[in-house]
Amino acid sequence: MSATLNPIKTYTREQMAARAAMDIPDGWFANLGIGLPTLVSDYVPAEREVIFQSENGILGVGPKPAPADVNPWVINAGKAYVTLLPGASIMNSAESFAMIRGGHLDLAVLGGYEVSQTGDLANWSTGDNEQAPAVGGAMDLGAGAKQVWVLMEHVTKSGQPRLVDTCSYPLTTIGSVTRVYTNIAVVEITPRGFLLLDTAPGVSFEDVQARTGAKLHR
Amino acid sequence: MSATLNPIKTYTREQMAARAAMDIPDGWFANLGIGLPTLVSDYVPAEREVIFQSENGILGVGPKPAPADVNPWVINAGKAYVTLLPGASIMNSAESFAMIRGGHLDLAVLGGYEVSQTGDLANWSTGDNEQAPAVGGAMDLGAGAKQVWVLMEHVTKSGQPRLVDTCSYPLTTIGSVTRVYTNIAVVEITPRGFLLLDTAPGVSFEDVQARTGAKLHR
Amino acid sequence: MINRFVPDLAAALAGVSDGASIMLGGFGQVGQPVALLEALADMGLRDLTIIANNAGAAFGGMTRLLETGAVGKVVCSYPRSSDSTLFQELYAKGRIKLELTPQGTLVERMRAAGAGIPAFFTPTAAGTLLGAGKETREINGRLCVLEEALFADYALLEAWEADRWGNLSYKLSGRNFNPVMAAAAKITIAQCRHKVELGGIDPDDVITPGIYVDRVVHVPEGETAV
Amino acid sequence: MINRFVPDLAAALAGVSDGASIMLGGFGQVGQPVALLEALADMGLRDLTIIANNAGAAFGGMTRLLETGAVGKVVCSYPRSSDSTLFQELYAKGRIKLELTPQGTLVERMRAAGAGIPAFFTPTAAGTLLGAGKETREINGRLCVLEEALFADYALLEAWEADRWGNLSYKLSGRNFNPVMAAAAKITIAQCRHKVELGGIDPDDVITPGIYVDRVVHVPEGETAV
Repeated sequence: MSATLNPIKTYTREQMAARAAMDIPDGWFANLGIGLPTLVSDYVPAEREVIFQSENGILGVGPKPAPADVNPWVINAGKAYVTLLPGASIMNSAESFAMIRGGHLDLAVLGGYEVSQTGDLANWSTGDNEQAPAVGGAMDLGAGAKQVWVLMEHVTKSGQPRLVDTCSYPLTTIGSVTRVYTNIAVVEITPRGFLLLDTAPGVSFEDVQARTGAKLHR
Repeated sequence: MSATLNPIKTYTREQMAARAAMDIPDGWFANLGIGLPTLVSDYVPAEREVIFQSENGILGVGPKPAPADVNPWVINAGKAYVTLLPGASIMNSAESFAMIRGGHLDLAVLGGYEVSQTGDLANWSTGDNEQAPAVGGAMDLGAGAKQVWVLMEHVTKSGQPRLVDTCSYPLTTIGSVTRVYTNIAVVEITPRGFLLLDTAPGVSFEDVQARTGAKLHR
Repeated sequence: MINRFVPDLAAALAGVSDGASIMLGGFGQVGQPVALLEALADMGLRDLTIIANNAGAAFGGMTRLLETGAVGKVVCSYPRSSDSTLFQELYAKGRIKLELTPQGTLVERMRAAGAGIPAFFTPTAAGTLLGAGKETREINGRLCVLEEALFADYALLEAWEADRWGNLSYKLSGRNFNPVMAAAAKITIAQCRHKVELGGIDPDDVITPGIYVDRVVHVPEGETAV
Repeated sequence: MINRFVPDLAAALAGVSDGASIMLGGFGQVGQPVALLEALADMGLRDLTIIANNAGAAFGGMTRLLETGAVGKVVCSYPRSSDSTLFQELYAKGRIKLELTPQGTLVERMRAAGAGIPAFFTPTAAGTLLGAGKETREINGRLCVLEEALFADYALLEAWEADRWGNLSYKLSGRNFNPVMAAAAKITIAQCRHKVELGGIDPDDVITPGIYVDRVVHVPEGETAV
């Protein structure tokens, strides 16, 4: 597919995170998945108060500490040292997932392999039987948060679309993704299917449709 | 029935409570129902450490405070002011009932209307439809504690047995009572039925059998 | 900027309307949202469903709510009080409905609502009148009933300390149902004794994180429980 | 008199035998019962079932448990680690079984075990491979799976403070799975950093009441997390 497409300039990982961060309203409670989604917190505009949850039991995660300021008792779900904001609270893992599964988080930002036009998400398994599968909190976050945004490259390394008609990888959740932020576009999941909300600079509707595995609405 | 029986001397309420207290081993965790069972804590031998739970969220309830020492923020499930022992802990109502329902309490001491020979308990409703029924934590305690002891008069005011073949009042729990402490006897519930463990001074096996609505074993 | 504090009781209760289901924190005289309840009674509402351990007991604003006919239904475990027979009288006259639930099931149903558990099995009440009509199943040799999550439109709570994020702490027996209801209601409204700066409650000591709290009104009633 | 303190790690682990199911507290490097795990690895046991969030990740005593073949099965949500492929290798060779569970379902199943809930419905994993073979039901328009309580023979925890009743406190992210596992295991064994007098933990600050704790061993590893 990619061979026949116009070359386009895409967002970097940091720009993808920044683009998603721009859309998080003041006062939201959000959980950021491990990896790329974690970058989102660095780009929330300073005047907005967004409260980040970490599923190991922190509400009110602050930025990474300087090496000299590390508190060895404060880590996030990615096992990295973090800080606590004033107003932060600690809870046990059952309370943390009750918060996630009870629909209290405004937003979960997750990584993804594929998202279908009905909002199905595949992000935990490639179906490879040799490798021991791992799921962590992805299924809980995907099923529990009010909004589920997926942050992923628009196509695979070999150029195959990741926004698809039907997921080919094992599912994480059914119908719960509300929006996808990729390196070329912002796509909303609607009852009609994929709706293009925005593109990276210089990228056209047609560029995005050409790289998307299902009909793109506008 | 009572008209034909030999008169006997019975335990007072305080003696009933003391008789039950005598049998609680050192180190047990116990919940005492409202009313008569509450008296039990006054009679635990001083050398034994028995930890009392109150279902509104206290583990480690201490004795009633002197009026001048009342802490208005410390009440038990009977809404009476109590104290906290050193080592006491506070929990919310869900955690308190998780403790009760999860089988962690060694003992619940409850009041009763009737106990059947298979350990069924009736203690929450007389089946009177006019009166709004109330149940509180009785069904949770009865179903959850490892041992359920019932503290009640051996017969009703009109002389009818309260230890019966089958309960006539609405049930609280099925098959969970392990022992009954009455004003004349201590009766264990066994696979064979009622087993007499002890009597009040001067009371005979025959006296107890005559006041019991099912076969009494010894 | 997040600021859960509202200026007064009226602002705290804005939007509560006829037919609402309302959870009331507190156990006995401790941890009750007394000022919120008084203000609620002043609103002249109808057909409320009140969910609380002692929702049938009359005290302060609760007495007025019951007397004026604002309450159509009560969900509770213990609708009795040593110093009032008001609920009994209304119930006997058929003027109020009662959904009686064992206390542990009541609070576990609230906890389930907050935790995203739509239904759970429990041995409590299995084989009794309070389990009648419910789905039953034997699990690990024990008869269980299926109980559903219990939600409410509003929860009215009393906390000890609160900050602008809505983080709450409680004092001793004042904790009781309050933190559980906070997560089970669509809109959670707390009155607090002490207003503290953000960060004024140690992270290890926050009992109700602000995510569960929508509005906080500062009602410095002093240091006694009622 | 109640005294949950035992003199050493051997006494803490007395009775743990082949085939036991063992919950391990901790998330990442924080709140792990490192000393208990090292002592467990020294016992030369077989066919253990290890239940923990990171039970497949190798670190310290866990590496030795996996290497020596002591572990027959792992129940966890994330059997991966950035610095070890040991679990993957054992799994690929068929030398270890894996029960993979979403992290929230894993901890809710433990919570259910401690709370007397034999089974509950949850939307998590419904319609996915991890929900396959489980009873499903649509509740309030949402597909749910029925999940069962998850018990263990033993829980090994790390606490910050402990008193002789076994009351425990935790430090910040050290809390994680520890308090949940405490209630889900038949025998709960904690190592603590600080031994305090009875009453040394404020009643409002006790996170795990002593009723859930059977043995405590004082392991003053200093103030760092690992």
